[in-house]
Formats: sequence, structure tokens, C-alpha cells
Amino acid sequence: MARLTYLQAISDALKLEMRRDPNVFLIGEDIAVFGGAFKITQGFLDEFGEGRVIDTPIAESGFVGAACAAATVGFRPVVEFQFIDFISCAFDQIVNYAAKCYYRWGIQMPIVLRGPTGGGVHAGPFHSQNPEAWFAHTPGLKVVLPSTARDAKGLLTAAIRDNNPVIYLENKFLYRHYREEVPDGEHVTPLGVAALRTIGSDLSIISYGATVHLCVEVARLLEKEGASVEVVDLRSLVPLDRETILESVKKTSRALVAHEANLTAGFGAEVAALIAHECFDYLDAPVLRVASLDVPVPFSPPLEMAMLPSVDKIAGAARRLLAY
Amino acid sequence: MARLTYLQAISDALKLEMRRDPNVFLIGEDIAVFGGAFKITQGFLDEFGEGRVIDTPIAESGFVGAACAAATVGFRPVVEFQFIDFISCAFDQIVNYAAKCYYRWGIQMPIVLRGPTGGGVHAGPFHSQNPEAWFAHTPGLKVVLPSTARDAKGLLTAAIRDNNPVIYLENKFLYRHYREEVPDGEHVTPLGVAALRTIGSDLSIISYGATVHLCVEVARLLEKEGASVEVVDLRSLVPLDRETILESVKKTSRALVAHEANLTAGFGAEVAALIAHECFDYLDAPVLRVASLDVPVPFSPPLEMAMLPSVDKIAGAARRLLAY
Amino acid sequence: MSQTKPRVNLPDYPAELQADPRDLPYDKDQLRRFYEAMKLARTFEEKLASLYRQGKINGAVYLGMGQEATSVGSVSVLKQGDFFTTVARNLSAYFYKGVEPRDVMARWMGKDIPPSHGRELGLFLADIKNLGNPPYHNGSMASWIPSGAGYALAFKLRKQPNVMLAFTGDGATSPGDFYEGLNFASIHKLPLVIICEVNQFAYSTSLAKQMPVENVADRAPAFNIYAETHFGNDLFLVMEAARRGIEHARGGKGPALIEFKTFRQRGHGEHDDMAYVAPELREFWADRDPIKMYREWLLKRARFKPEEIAAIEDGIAARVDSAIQYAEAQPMPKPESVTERLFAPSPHDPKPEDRLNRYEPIETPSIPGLTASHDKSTGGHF
Amino acid sequence: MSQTKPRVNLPDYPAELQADPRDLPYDKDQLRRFYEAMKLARTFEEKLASLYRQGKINGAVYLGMGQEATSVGSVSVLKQGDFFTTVARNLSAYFYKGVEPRDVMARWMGKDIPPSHGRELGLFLADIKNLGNPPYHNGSMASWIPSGAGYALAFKLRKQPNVMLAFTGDGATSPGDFYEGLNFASIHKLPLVIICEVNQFAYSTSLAKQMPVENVADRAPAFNIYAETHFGNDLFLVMEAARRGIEHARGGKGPALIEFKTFRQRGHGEHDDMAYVAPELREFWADRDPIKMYREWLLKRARFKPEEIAAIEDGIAARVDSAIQYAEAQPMPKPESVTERLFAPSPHDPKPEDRLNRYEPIETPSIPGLTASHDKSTGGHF
Ligand SMILES: Cc1ncc(C[n+]2csc(CCOP(=O)(O)OP(=O)(O)O)c2C)c(N)n1
Ligand SMILES: Cc1ncc(C[n+]2csc(CCOP(=O)(O)OP(=O)(O)O)c2C)c(N)n1
Ligand SMILES: [Mg+2]
Ligand SMILES: [Mg+2]
Repeated sequence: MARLTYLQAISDALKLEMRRDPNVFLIGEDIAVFGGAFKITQGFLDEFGEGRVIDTPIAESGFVGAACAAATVGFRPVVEFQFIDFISCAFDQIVNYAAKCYYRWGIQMPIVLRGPTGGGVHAGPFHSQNPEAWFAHTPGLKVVLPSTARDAKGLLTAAIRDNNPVIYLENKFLYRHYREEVPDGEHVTPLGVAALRTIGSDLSIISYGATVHLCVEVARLLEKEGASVEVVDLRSLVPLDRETILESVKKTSRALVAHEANLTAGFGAEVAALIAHECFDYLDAPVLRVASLDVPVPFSPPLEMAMLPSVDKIAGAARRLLAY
Repeated sequence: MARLTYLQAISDALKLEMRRDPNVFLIGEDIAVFGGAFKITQGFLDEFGEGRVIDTPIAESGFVGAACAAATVGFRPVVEFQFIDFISCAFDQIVNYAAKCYYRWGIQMPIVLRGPTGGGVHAGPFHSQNPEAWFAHTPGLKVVLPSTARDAKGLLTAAIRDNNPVIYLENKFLYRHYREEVPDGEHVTPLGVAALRTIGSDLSIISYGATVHLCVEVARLLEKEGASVEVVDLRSLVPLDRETILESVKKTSRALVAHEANLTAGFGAEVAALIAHECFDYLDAPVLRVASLDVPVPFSPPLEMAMLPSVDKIAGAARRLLAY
Repeated sequence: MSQTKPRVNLPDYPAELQADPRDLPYDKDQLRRFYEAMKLARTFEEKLASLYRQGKINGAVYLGMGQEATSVGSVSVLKQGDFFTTVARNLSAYFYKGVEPRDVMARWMGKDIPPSHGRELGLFLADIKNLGNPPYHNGSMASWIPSGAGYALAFKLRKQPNVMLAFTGDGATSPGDFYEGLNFASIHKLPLVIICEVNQFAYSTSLAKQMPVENVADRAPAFNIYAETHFGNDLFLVMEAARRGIEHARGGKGPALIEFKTFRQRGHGEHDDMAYVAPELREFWADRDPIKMYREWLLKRARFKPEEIAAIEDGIAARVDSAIQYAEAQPMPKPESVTERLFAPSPHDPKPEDRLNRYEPIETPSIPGLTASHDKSTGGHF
Repeated sequence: MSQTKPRVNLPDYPAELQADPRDLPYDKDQLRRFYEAMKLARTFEEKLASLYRQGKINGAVYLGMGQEATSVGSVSVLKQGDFFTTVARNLSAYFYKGVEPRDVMARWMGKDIPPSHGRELGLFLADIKNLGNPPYHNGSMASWIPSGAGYALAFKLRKQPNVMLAFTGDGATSPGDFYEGLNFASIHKLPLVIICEVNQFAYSTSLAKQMPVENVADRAPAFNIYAETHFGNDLFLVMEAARRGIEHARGGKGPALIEFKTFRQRGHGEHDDMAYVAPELREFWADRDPIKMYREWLLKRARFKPEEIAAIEDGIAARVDSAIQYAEAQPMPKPESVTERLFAPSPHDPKPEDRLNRYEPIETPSIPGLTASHDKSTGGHF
């Protein structure tokens, strides 16, 4: 075990998988010479050479399409988006080529599309977005969002070994702000098993990605207020661990869903709808959602913080639920 | 009043708005000389000339970007996607330029992005998609889906006069299969007001687009079985007529949400989550959803029909709810 | 300046049927094989069109009539292990490669036939193992140029001496993907060969509305790519040019773009009456029909007897008829199968025991909201 | 062949400071105005960098140091009603056009300043009315080339004699949007002028990894576009070339692409130590710093006195200092305002009375599921 940041855990997973499997290669902007905008692949060029760490021109659609193709003939490309916002430029290749290939032809396409998501670092509307709902709504893609360094490593390892296209969404605030013990060597976290970050009996908070941290903080706050809160971290939206969600809500009878993406038609709606459907006879209160307000992510800190979910907002909703 | 197909109603709205406002122009592939893949703009080139009916190369991102820009300096462009599936190629311009322009700068961008959606005509995975949830999740875009010829005209008129980017999603099965009396001359249906297609007291079915027709058929079936079903047609997802949804469900205490897009993280999840939240104390049964199965739209009729929502599937869910 | 000037060669056919059979390395069987592939496609498509009009084919039908020489000529010079991808008008390429007409017909009818089992239209086929036809994205125009670059990259990374050949229409040279793919392929000197079939229209859109230059090959210098432009309805001319492009790419010199001027004899799809096409243009190209020309050449220059040709054609007609019978007899896919095969099984798919240790607490939650001045993380605020 | 060959002109500066002031149509005030805009941007950015390092600026900071001549030179030859868009390195263009440093500084600090009121980074400004700087999409590289074509289209449709000038980096010539935009603009002969600032890198990526040709202008013939390539750190050379491009476009001859070779003296952003840049390259371009060169020229050729220059520079330093003070004193936006101004009010926004007649029954629902053979609708199955 070593204490690694979330970012180092990602690097570690990439490096180990590249050593393990010669078919893994990396492709993206500024990942080779520069080591990536966030320095996740620093030193990789030296170790793996330019055939496996490929700097590209600014052409997301082009290099995603190329990597997808290579994935159908035995390679396992890992594509880096410099900021996930630019995934919109490759949207067609992802939703129409990657997502549908196996269904159409039975030819598998093991590719990981990864990049930094999320706000809270005052990077403005084009460097802060959270696109998971678009992809979770597109059949054929797996969607993974680690909240911890351990998971960042374990889930990325599983994603690279997965035989399907995986959208792997990192959180750029966590990159250098979260640090924990991470297992050395091989560490795999299967895609589709949620984690419990706290265990409780009065309220379930279902979340994923960086927002899980806010939820854990809320659980601690509310513990002091005498409430026992269970925080469910989905870890992947597709596949979705329905059992863990439903088990938890059936136990607590109260559910709150929280994420950083915009509220309307966010993945939280799916979780809330699922709970409302499957736990109808168990619920003692309506399912609430806390998410970003429905606007682009503004640059200025007071605006951005007002827009994003926060410990206060989640705690407020939790208290309303507990008092219902 | 004249009896028009859904398609003719769209043509009619376009023509009237072009006559009324010289700033309206059309742009897209094969819309001028050919009159559009579905012949919606047949004859327009003759009447309006090539400055206002612009054939483009196959370059969705390019002509969407160009039209968006023109919209910020007083034009009101209407962009046609030959099939809505290709909207993925213009995704970045839509979600990053169009959606965010007014919020960033206070400069309005009145543009309509329209095209044929939907399955049921055996056109395969790339000519059958329903992309509304992607855009409803992106703040700054209005999302409109007419289910009738009258609305096709009224909503398109409102969309063209709207000062914001509007994603206007037509249904290609309805184009030539649905026909009704449509008001002559100016006819405007405001964006954000749902319609009641049937009025009932036992169950609310909330739907939009072509699926509304299935729901109306279900209402008729169930009427014969003694149940009184209210069909709410949203007409637009953004803005969403929450009041009409909630009023209806508070009255009936049972809600079913139906749409043609894939189930997971579809807009139905948003509606179900809304109801589960706001009508918790009124509901006598869980909120159910019927939507397309979570796979790409397959070509072969038996597969496609198995994948799409149907009268049977919706009626089945409705009966379960009524019996709950 | 690192540009190669495209070579242009547009003889006024069919003034003379030029190739001398004595110069060609093909025996009679091989010459017959070319004819069979082209004529089989033509006959098949004529039948398909009438089935479509009878309401026996669902959806839309897109045909390649008039472009058989570009398809057959190009794939015929590929070598073992090379890849190719088609768009909508390359049925004859499939037939040349040995795809069975009866399977194609069954696909058009939505039957339960591999690899798509009714999920895809009849014109789309991917079969790497048996055919060297990898899956690419058929929906959006030019999306296969990036994927083409990807297959070429795979060859290069594996040091395989193969090329990736991608058919492309003129319209498909407008989307950004076309340029992103070419640029990537050229920077990395990948063995990608674009066979661009300029059939005068993209749906209804004429060349002048698609591009401000005369030839697609005029764009190749922008990517430092080898290019040639030719008349595309002469099978042997196609083969020669395609071979040069392929050998250029195979030689590690980077991509090649071979442009063929040809003509789409039918509408964009069978629903399209192509009223926008001038009669003179149709006539010009009808005179230069690739099958007609090749047939004449076989008779006049290669000493095929009329009876021989007639026998080939009868055989083809019978094959198409039996393809229809076969296809009609095949079962439709089972509705229940619709949700199958969405995700490929993977080594770490969750197992029941994975759910045992789900409790993994977060000791020190990390809460954003710092301004730059308060942020003490290493590596700066980002 | 409809290609125009790009003109290339890369003199070995600063061997000679070439322009003769007597040939130039500028009076002393005008020469001072050029200097002020460039030097103001330089001084402002130096300060901005140090504020960033002090943690007083949030997010990331991108600077244009070294590219002041391309910016100022290009916009200085625009006429009334012309439009221009910038990317990240054109602050001096804004200053030349009269944007107030204090407002830019306030924007960088996220203050409640129009038009973005804290929603955008300091480097992004759109103000059509006062500045001719229309909103375009700053997020994704090259996305402004389609929008540029759109503004040029608007001029053409309105028969306005104006041009749209779009700054672009070398990296931004790789995305598909660049080509889609150029193609559209050229087909329609739109008055779009691309000023391409080739500053040797796209982030850390060298030119050789971005493009397989030497010059961006080598790509112009692919779109039948007028192009020139020049050294970009000589203000007068920039003005001459930009003027030719602008007048070409204004004359209805279609787009122009003017390429300037220049250098990004800082990292991509201030977080980037640009370790990947060879020292010799830095030195080469340091010797050719556009402000240094222009300053020397003012002294040596245009008879500015050292005191005059010093006075200008003192004035600029004071202006930047007061800009910071002003900006710091401005209020931050109110958190509650975050949900405002998402949608523009529209004439048919729902009114209470619209909700009165919501009952609109569907008489004959239309149920899909027909196969082609059962479909009797007019116009075929589609
Ligand atoms: C991105 C995209 N936009 C639109 C379409 C619709 N479409 C299908 S084929 C076609 C014309 C293609 O023309 P070309 O590339 O010349 O091929 P051809 O049909 O002439 O063989 C169009 C516009 C598409 N498939 N993809
Ligand atoms: C589509 C897209 N991909 C990636 C980025 C991230 N990015 C921002 S600027 C930049 C480099 C731009 O290089 P260039 O166009 O040469 O401009 P310069 O920074 O040199 O002025 C990159 C990769 C982006 N903004 N858009
Ligand atoms: Mg064509
Ligand atoms: Mg650059």
C-alpha cells in the first residue's frame, strides 16, 4: 500500500496495465512529450515509446474514431480527453460507432475514453462539465465515475480489461486534493458494484463521483444530529448496481440522490425513478435530488459555488427528508 | 382549416414564417433543389430563392455553427438535419455554442434545429434515433416534440419566433401517416404548455411525440375496460409544464410515463422523478415507465417492434397500475 | 513545399476500349470473375429494386449501379490480410470477395443471418475474419476515415505489410472527419488508401455545391498525400490506379487518395426519382456504363463468345433468383433476441462475491470550493 | 486547377527594421497608438501572470506575449462594421479597439462586469455593438471557423460591405470544424478572413505532430482560398498582409487565410513551464520580439525620443496598476444571480390564459409498426 493521490492512482493503473498487456496504448493531446495536461502520463513516453503513447493533433473525432477501430482488431486503446468538455467533438464516433459496434456485428471494441470532469476549480463553462447522462442514455457504453483513489485505480484497471467501450470520468478537483492508501500492484474493482461509504439506517444518499465526498461529510454532520445515514457510491452508472440501491432504500425508507451534473434529466432522475418504482411500498418520504442548478458552469467562484451541489444543500435536503 | 398531414403542417409553418419575416432562412442538406429528403421544403427554393433556402455540403458542425452565428446578428435560421441521427456530428456546436451563448453574453441566438426522429419505419440504427434527453439535460436549449399536425405547425411557429435555440424534433412515421384539420394562417402554440389528449380520473399517462398516439389508443382500450385515463402530451420538455403534470397526477393518483427514446436516463426518468417527488402524498401506486428497450434501434421489423414501446406494453403497465 | 500534384487522366470513353489483353496478367477465368462480380451486383440490385417497389424490402434501398468497376477494380488488387470498408454502393466488391448473394438478400429482408442477425440493413456487413471487412461506422458520412486511419495504425503498430482501403463518396469528403482522418494518417504515414468515387452527386447535391475545387484530389496536397484522378468506369484503369495507391501506402509512404469519376445511375435511394439529374448527364454516363464497356471489351478484345457471356448471365440470373428463394425461406430473428449481445462478456464482470465487501469508507472527504489563493494542493490549482 | 499558390515571405529579422516611415500613411499619434496597444497588453499580462502566481486569479491564465504584432496589426486595418473574433492570445487587439484594461482585469477576477457578469473567463469577450466582436464558441478549438463563416454569410445576405476576421492558432487548424467552415465559406465566396497565428506549438505539440505540411497556407488551395504566409512579428508586414486578405474578402472573392509565423513566449497557460521548448527557439524569437522591434523602429526610424517612449510606458504601467485597483474594488456577482439570463424572453412565452384550452384530443391515433408491404401512406414508407 502507498498513499497516492487520485491522480497518481490513475497513473498507476495505466502504467501497470500497459506493462501487463502490449495491446494497451494511449492516445490524446499532449500526453506524450508533456505527460498530459494534468501530468497523468508523465514519464510514459520514456517507458513505453511513441508507438504506445501517441500525441495527436487537436482532432477528437479523428483520434477517437481511429482508436475505436484499433480496438476492434485486438488493441485496447485508452483515449485521453484533455478536458472532458471536448468529448462533444467526438460525440458521433462515440454514440454511433463505439456504442453500436458490438450490437450490430458482434465484434467487440475494448476502448476506454477518459478525461477530467467537474467544477469547483473555477475553470468556467468549457472546462467544468459533467457529461455522464448523455452516455448513460446511449445503450452500448459503460459509464464509470470513481470517487476515491483506490477506486480510480481499481475501476480503471477493470475498464481497460473490459471488452466494451467504457466512458471513464475522472474528477479534476480530486486529482490532487484526495489522497489515500491504494493497493500496490494489481487491483481490480469490478464495474457494476456500488460501494457503501457509510452505513446507516435512517436515510440513503445515493451518489457518485466527487459528490460522494460531500455526501460523506453530510453523513458525518447528521450523525452528530443523531441521524444514521448510508451513503451509496454507485461507482458506475452503466452497469448500475440496482440491488445495492434498492436494498439500502428498503432498509432506510428514505432516499436522496446527489450528483454534480445538472439536475434536469441528469442520471439522478434515473435513480430517483428507479427507487420510486421499486421501493414504492417502502418509502416514508419522497425521493429528493440535489444536483447542479440548470445553467452552464459559471467562472466566478460565488456563482460557481451557488450552482454546484454543496454540503449545505445536501444536508438541507437530508434534514427535510428525515423530518418528513 | 385544411386537412394536412403532419409533414404538410411543418411545411406550412415554415412557409408562413418565411413570408412573415425576411430574417428567417433555411439551411441544410438537399433542402433547396431537392426540397428535402422528406420533401418538407419542396417549392421553397422557387418562392424564396437560394439566399434563403441554402443547400449545404455534408458538414453538420459547419452549417450549424454558421447558422448559430447568423442568429446572433438578427437572422432566424432554421436548420434541417436530414435525419436527426446526424445531430451527433454537430453536438459540440449545439451544446457548447448555442446552449451557452445567451447565458455567457446576454446575446440571443434564435435558431431552430429540426429533423426527423424515431423508429417504426425499419430504417435501422442510424436513421431511427430519439436524442431529446441529451438536449433536455443541456441547460440553454429548448426541446420541442409535436405529436399532432396542429401542434407541429403551432409549435414550429413559436419555435421560430422564440429568441433561444430550440431543438424541434419531428417524428418521421407521423410525417405521412397522421393527418388532421390544421388552422390556416397564423397558428401559434406556446412552448411550455402541455396538452390533454384525453381527460380521465383513474390514471395519468404522461408522454410526448409519436408515443402520445399509442397512449391515446391505450386510453380508448382501457375506457372499454371501465377505466378513465388522462393522457398528458408534454409538447415540450424544456420548458416543462410541471403544473399540468402534477395537477393531473394529483387528480388521478396513478402515473405512467411513456416515450420512444431508450429507457435508461431518458426524459421519462425526469418526469417520474418529478412526480415521485412532488406527488408523493397523492400516489396510490408506483410511477411506471414504458420506453424503448436499452439497445440501438434494430432494422428487422420483429426486432424493432420488440424494442419500441407499443400499445400492448403501455396498456399492460397501465393495467398493472390500475390494479395496484 | 511538400505537395504532390495530383495526376489527372480523364480519357473520352468509350472512343476506344483501350486495354490490350495481351498486356494484362489475367487469364480467362480471372476476366470472367471480374465480369461475374460486376454483373451479379447489377442483376442483384435490379431485383432488389423491384422487390423494394413490391413492398418486400423494408426501410430504404441504396444501390451502386454504375459504379461496379471502381468497386471490383479496387478490391481486386488487394492482397491477403488487407482490409477494406465499403459505403452504400460497393455490393460488387463484396461479391468479388466471395460474399454470397443469398446472404445479402436475407440481410436485406431482415432475416436472422450473421453477423448482424437482422440488426442492420442489408448493405452493411462487417466480417474481419472471413473478409477483411472491419466494422466501421456506416451512419455518418466520412466517419470511416478516422476508423480507416485506425486500422492503418493497427497495421503499422504491428508492422504488418497490409493496407486499409476505404471507399468514399464525393459527398463524404465534406465532413470534418474526412480531414481529421487524413491528417492523422498522413502525420503518421499510415497505409490508408482512400478510393473516392465521385459519382457527381451527394444525394441531390451537385459537386459545385459541395466543394470549391474541381477534384477531390486537389485536396490531397493539403495533407501531403499521394493522389490521382481517373475515369472510374474502365475496370483496368481502376485496377492500375488503385494498385499504385495501394503500393504507395504499403511502401510506408503514407496514405493515398485515388479519385474515380463515375456516375450513380439510380437515385440516392430507390425512393428518389433523381429529377435533378440532367438527361444529358445520364446519357453521357449511360454510354460509359462500366459493365457494358467491359462486356464489349470481353467480346471484342478478349475473344469471349457471345454464348459464353450469355451463359454467365443466365447463371447469374439463376443465382439471384435462388438467392431470393433462399432468403425468403430464412427465419426472421426472434423478438426476444433484441436485448442480446449489447455488451461483450468481460473478465471482471461482477460476481456474487464482489458484493460482499461493499463497505469502503472514505476517511477524509475532499470538499471543493477553494479559491486559488486558498488552494494548497501540490501541482497548482488544477 | 483552381488553386491559388500561397505567397511565402519570411525575412530573417531583425537584420533590418524595414518599413520606411515616409512610405506609411500613419502620423505620430497613430504610431503611438500601435505601440500603446501592444505594450499595454504586454504589461497587463505580466501583471496578470504575477497575480495568478499570488493566487489572486482563479482558474487558469493564458497569455499572448510575443504575438502582439499579429493582433494589433490585423485589427488595425479593419473598417467600421467589420467583425473580429479572438482566441486566447489577442488581448492587444482588444486594447487597440478600445477595451478598457480595468474591465478586462475585473473579468479575470470574476467580477460582476458586463457582458458576462462573472460567467466567463477574463479572456473571453463578446460585444457586437460596441466592438464588432460577436459571440463565438471559445471552448472547442476551431469551432469559431463555422461561426466565422456564419457572420460572413450574414454580411453577404445583407449585402453589407464588411468582413469577418477570425484569429486562429496553428493547433486550431487540425479539428474538422476548421475545414467545414473554410469549405462552406469558399463555396459561398464569403468575406471571411482567417488570421492564423502559427506560434510553433499547440499546447506542447509541435507543428510536425500537428500537420504533414509546412505551412497552414499550404492547405488553402484545397479550399480554393487566397493565402499568404509571413513573418508575424513585424507590425507593418502584418498590416500589409492582413489588409490584402481583408480587401480580397471584401471584394467578394471569397475567404482569405493569412498565416503569420510567430512565437508564444510563455507556456500554454501560466501553469506550464514550457520545458518542451528548446532554448534556441526561445532565443531566436526573443531576438525578434515584436514589441522590442517596433520600439527600436520608433526610436531609430520614426524619430520617437527615448523620453517619449518612457512616458508612454510609465502611463501604461500606471494604467495597469489602476486597473487592478479598480478591478479589486468591483463587487463579485451575487450568488442568486446564477440562474438568471438562461433563456431570452420570447413573444410566445406561456401566459396563464394559454393553459385554459389544454384539451386537444387526437381523433385517430397513428400507430407505427407497419412493414413496407402494408404501408399505404402517400410518399412511400418514409
Ligand atoms: C453526417 C451525415 N449527414 C448526412 C447523411 C445523410 N446522407 C447519407 S448518404 C448522403 C450523400 C452521400 O453522398 P456521397 O458521399 O457522394 O455518396 P453517394 O451516395 O453519392 O455514393 C447523405 C447526405 C449522413 N449519412 N451522414
Ligand atoms: C476541441 C478542443 N480540444 C482541446 C482543447 C484544449 N486546448 C486548448 S488550447 C489548445 C492548444 C491550441 O493551440 P493553438 O491553436 O496553436 O493555439 P495557441 O494556444 O498556440 O495560441 C488545446 C489543445 C480545446 N480547447 N478544444
Ligand atoms: Mg456521390
Ligand atoms: Mg499555437
